[in-house]
Amino acid sequence: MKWIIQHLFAVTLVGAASFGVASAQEQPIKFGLLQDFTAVYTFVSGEYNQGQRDYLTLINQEGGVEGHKFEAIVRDTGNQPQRGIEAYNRAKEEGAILFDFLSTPVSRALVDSVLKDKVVMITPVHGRGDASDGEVFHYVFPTMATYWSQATVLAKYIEDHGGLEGKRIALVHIDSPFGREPLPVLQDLAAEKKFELKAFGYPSPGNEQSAVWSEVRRFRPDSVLIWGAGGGQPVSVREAIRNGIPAENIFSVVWLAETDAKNVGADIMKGVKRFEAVSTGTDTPILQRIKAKVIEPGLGAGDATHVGTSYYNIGVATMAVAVEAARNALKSEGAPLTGEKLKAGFEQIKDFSAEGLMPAITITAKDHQGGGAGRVSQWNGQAWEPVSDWGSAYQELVQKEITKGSQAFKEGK
Amino acid sequence: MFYRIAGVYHTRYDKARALWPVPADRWQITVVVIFALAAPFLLSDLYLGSYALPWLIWSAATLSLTLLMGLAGQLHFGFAAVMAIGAYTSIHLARFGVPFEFALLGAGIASAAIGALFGAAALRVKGLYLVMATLAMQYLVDWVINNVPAISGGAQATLRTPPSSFLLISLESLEVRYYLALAWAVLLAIFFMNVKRTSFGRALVAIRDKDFAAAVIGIDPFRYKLLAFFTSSFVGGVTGALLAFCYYRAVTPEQFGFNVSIQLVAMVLVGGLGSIIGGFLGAGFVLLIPIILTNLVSGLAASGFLTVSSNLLAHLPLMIYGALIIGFLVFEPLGLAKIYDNIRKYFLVWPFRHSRS
Amino acid sequence: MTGLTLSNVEVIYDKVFLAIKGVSLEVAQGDVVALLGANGAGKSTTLKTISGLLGPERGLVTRGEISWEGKNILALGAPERVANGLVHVLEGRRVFGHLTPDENLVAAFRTGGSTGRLNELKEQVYTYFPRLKERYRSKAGYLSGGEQQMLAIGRALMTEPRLIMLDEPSLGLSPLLVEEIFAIIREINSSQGTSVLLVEQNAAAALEIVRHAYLIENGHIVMSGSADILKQNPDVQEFYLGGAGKVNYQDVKHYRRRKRWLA
Amino acid sequence: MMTLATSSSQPVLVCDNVSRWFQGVHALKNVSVSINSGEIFGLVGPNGSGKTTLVNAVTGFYPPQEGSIHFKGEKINGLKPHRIAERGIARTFQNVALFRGMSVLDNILLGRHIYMNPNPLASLFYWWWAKKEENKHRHKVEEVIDLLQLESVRDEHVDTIPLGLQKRVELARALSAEPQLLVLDEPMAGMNQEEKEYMVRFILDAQKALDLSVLIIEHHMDVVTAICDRILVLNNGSRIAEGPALEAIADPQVVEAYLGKARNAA
Amino acid sequence: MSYFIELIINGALTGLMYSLVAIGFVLIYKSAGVPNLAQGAVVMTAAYVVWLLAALGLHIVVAIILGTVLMFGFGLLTERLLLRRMVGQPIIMIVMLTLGLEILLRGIGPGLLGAAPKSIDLGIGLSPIIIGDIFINRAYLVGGVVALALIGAALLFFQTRLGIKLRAVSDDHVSSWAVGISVERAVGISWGIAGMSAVAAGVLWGSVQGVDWTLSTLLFPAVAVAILGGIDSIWGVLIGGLLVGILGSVIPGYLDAIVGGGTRDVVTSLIILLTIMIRPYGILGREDIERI
Repeated sequence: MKWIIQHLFAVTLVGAASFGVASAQEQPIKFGLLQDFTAVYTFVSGEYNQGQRDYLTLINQEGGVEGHKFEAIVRDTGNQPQRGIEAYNRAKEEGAILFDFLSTPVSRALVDSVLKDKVVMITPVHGRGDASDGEVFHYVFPTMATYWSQATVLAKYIEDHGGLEGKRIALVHIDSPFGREPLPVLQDLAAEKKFELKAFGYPSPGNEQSAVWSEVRRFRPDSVLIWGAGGGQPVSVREAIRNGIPAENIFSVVWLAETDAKNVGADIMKGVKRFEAVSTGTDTPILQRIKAKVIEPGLGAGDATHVGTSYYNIGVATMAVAVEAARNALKSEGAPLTGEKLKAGFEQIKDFSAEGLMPAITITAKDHQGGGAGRVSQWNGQAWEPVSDWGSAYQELVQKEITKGSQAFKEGK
Repeated sequence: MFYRIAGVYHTRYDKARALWPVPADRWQITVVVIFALAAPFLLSDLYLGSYALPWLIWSAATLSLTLLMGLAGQLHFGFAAVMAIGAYTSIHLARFGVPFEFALLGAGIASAAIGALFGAAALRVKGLYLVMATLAMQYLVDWVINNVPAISGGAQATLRTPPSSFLLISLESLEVRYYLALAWAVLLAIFFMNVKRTSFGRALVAIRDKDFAAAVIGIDPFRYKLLAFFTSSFVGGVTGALLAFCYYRAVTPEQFGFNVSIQLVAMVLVGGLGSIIGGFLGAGFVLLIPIILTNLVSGLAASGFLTVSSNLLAHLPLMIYGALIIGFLVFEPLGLAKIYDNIRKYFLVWPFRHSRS
Repeated sequence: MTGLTLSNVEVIYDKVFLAIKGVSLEVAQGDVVALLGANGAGKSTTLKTISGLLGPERGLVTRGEISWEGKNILALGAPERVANGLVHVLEGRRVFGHLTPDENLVAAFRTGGSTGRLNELKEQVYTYFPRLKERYRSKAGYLSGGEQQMLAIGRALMTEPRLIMLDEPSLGLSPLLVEEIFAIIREINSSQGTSVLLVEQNAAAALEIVRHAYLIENGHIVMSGSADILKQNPDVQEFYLGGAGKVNYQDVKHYRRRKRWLA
Repeated sequence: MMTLATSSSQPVLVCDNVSRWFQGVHALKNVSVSINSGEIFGLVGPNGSGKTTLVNAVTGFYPPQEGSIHFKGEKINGLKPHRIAERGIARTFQNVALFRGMSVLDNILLGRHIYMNPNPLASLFYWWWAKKEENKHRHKVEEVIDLLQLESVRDEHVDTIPLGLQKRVELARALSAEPQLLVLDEPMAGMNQEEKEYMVRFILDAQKALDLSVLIIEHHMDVVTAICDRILVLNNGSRIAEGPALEAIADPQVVEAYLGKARNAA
Repeated sequence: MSYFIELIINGALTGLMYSLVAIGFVLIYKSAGVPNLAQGAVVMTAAYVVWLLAALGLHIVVAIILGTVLMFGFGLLTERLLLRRMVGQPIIMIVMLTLGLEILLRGIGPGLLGAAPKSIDLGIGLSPIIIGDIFINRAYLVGGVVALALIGAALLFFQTRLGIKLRAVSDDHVSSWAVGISVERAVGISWGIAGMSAVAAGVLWGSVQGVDWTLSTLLFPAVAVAILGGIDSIWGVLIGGLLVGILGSVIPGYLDAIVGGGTRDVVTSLIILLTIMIRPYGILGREDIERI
């Protein structure tokens, strides 16, 4: 009775934060997964976050890392910097040492705070490309291929399968900083490899793109890169196919998943390719263990059918990297963990592939991206099938952009 | 009993027009001001930085907007764009090396100039059409910011505030920023109260109530509508700059998006159109309720009171928030200020039940 | 058969402002009754209470009873009261400005009524107000004040009322038009047997056509009786009819004796 | 200001051949009228005869498309309403046009607008700037409140007071602008005898105390004949009679178009 | 040249697709005087409802019919529970209420049914209709035809006795009550009809882009359509839709390459702005009759 009253009291005091903490004897390692579940990123955040939490549950089920358990602090920020800041400050006060916002505006708003507060922010597959420069962005870790690296991996694939020179490549993108992000790298590449690049922007959120595609068709591209997210992606694929562009020639940024295929029509989308940073499906050992130890006992954080989807697996991989960093940190720096120690742990990650879930990454104090590797996979009607090996491409071009961006950031100080 | 208005006599015109003619109100204000001044010593950094500080700045923004919507009756659904202009102007000026004080002034002027352009629509239409026109303008401003890298700050579209100081005091510490925001909010509140009791405010209200009758007593609707837009955009611009320098410490387009405009209108309405105390209450409500709800819902879920899917969990605050706004409009359209006023009136005439106004 | 009876009705606006304080009145079937009084005395509120239109103005009946043809109608909504034969012609000629006069009439006809009956009623209205027929194509908002008043009355007739309540039909109309409209009201009463409850400022004109009248001041009924008796009352004469003879406006005093409504 | 007028029967307002169309409707046809200083001038006619249109032409709402209007020798047609107000014409409206969100006092204070210098900075620095001005004009306004006996409702909200008082407040607002020409559009519409008498008293008082010229639209013929020096009768937008009140209403055309058989029914 | 023609044709069809959303907005405005800024969210809700019914195993046609009935009920309910209480409030309050409703719906739909995009399959082929060098979008063609049918039905409806009553209600609530029109029912019916039209919009748009919260952003072009055409004019929905669609297709078709960005929404905003500045009541809307 007293317990209930105490807890109710705590709730009404909005001290909801301090909840449940009192009962834990040992402080777990806390990760702040403060993401946008209700606005722009809903297409990914549900499955992504589910994967993250399931992986942490798995680790905890397996006894944690050297006896340390993990706890996820999950809050919705609604993609608003405002709420992101509050959630960040609160989670920080609760002791979180790693943050994943999965929202460009919130991440942007908090870059400075993270650097100042010396806690880790991971921006897997979505964050600003120049944050790969670990010497400027000490505490920011993209940990996976940034959009720049994704563009180069896709370009490399095109080059390997028919060459780039003299070809016409269309970049059809959502008209936002995210959509325009691959442009500089692709332009550099176009100059170097002598292909014709043309960018076509459609207004956000992209549910109507017909005029753009009439134009794209007349450009007669050999390949089309579609650079959007959420509802705009299936529209792009449909419009491309409708305008006579063979599915095989359509390449997408990482944000094209099973739901989109279902949306376009599983058969129609057959042949479309995308970049992937993490393999899909449940064949990998980690996913098998999640199924056995988390999903079957009913500890999963959401709908079991999501296990193994593209976004779910990306979520798993992000946490795999983070836990690996924590393991390194505990080993070399000792408990209790802090943001600084965790950073050191990240920078010790070497050839880590999460048991085959992702390409082997090596993070150094200089390179926080971890190599920028990925691969191209193709929709075969039921699933995504890899059509290339893990690897990175033209990292020197990417590096040029990284340096340019991080220099500008430095000067902004 | 609680408000002793019997025995309060005014022997001079300006006494009768004083801000708080009733002593009990003066006491309340004094207590609130003391609390506000002592806040940095009472609150933890989390509450000071993530609650009190943004609350003050958003209150200032709400007051700026309610000057326009409440007093002058000009609906504005693009006020975030006005604030964005202030924020971007100030940050570019500051990065250029202009002292912060002047950057603030510049922010106000730039916002006022462009804000007055918004007002041009108000000279043609009112009501719903003005809502639509300002919405469209918000969109245009957003588009320009997003598509001109020189404004938005290049590919990443993020501009960080350079280290600055106000009247030689560095803005690095949270307390200083809090006091700056407090000073601005208080200044705006006083300004607003003075506007309400002077000819300027009366002219604005006159135009809101009946523009033709205003014209016939010599008020130029054209001039005063523009002046209303100008003034409110000026203070809105400064508030935008303060938001950037004191709170976000960086500017990105999303901070001033379309939904922020909607939130501002919600703040004005939930607080109560044209009310000062409503400005503070409304800003607090709209700003803090979603945050509190999010924490509350996840707190409940974490302790096992609420067993629902995480997806629903995330959307629950959104639903409650929407329902709360609806509830307010349906049950107390005059907002929090009216609720406060009702309570005050109840005590004013206590122990009697009815008053006439 | 009994017509309309109000007993001891009390109305509060906005939960605080007591607008009428215990009004009782009666309109017998086929009768023509006037409710006279100064501005703000509660005349319009009384009518709105009867027709059920207090809601939009945040008014609430807090006490009393309204019975119509033997039935308490307080619980009914405005449209139900119209269906029961009570209709209210609002002050200020509020016609549907964007509809044509013809559509105005159609709009007021009850849902589900036969087309034959509709045309019959329309014809009847056009007989009373031939001017409306002439202008049946233009928008009602562009009609003159007098025509709008006629349309408002005609529209009310489309509901086949047994009691028609008119709020200030003479407001802002020229003497000639006032006369015309009052004549029609009288005719509607005599030819169709429709009861009439008339709210008027223009006491002199109203007392000419009604049989009974009530005087309302400050939310109280202060006097009632037949039109003839009221016309003779010295207070009524002084305060509502402008004295027995003509007033010399140049010499009107600033201070006046208090009224003593002791009839 | 008050020394200016009085000087015999010099015309204050001269309308010369004023015409106005509304979407093809010829609402005002070549109406000429001149109002002398210190005079109470009545404007009479059936509904839709163009009375309000004429007043709207004078006060600048619907400037005439033809003809000219001169006030104190200066051409005012084409000026915006607020400019005309600044030149000394004040008016009231048929349906009371008070500012409902304000108290009686604030409404009347607004009448002083043309003499004040409202600006946001003055408001900001209230204690050093606006306060002095506010109090100065407050004195003036209190005089008008006194004249029209509005002391008891001074602090009430305008929409809570009876219509009769509202009309008086509107008159007070017009008077506090110290106009030379006061335009009253049906000041007694919807009033009972008692209120009518009050209103007449106040109009006459104000006219004498402030030495005004008055242009009044009114349907109550008893009032018109009692207080107006001269009247103009309009019908269908054109003039059908003009002259001293009793003479003009005796005109058979006026009887036919306007008064009907019961002459003084109202 | 064929590029130009293709832009016009596809633009016109897109515009009609917008009209599908706009017609609900206009219907509610016309009868209740309420600018329903939640109409986008209502369209989203309708799409979720139909998706849910189809996911439960109903044939898509049955799902649409049942969904239409449900959305009619939803419209009635919205009026009953919310708008009825707002009668007589200033427009800003009502606008805000609809925005609150928008937030609520955006929470409920994705919250209960999942935020990831869902698909609705209408069985409309993806291959375009090809005339010479011009490709016409088959799904939009269907949408355009449905839009035309709805507009026609609405036009007929407003000539009926019930329709006239609805128009009377849009003019003046109090006098409508005074002559025995049940304003509540009339407004409720118009919300119901708007809910039904949302099914058409939601299903067609949902089949094109998938069902998720972004459907609610269709409000913006729909408002442009309504404003340009005249906010209370059914014919205006047709003309406004065609114009917004064509301008929003042709201008970006040539301008985007020059500016280097998606200008369609800029065009849409400018349409709203210019309409309001030049002719606030739109091409066919009624000019408010107001006298001093």
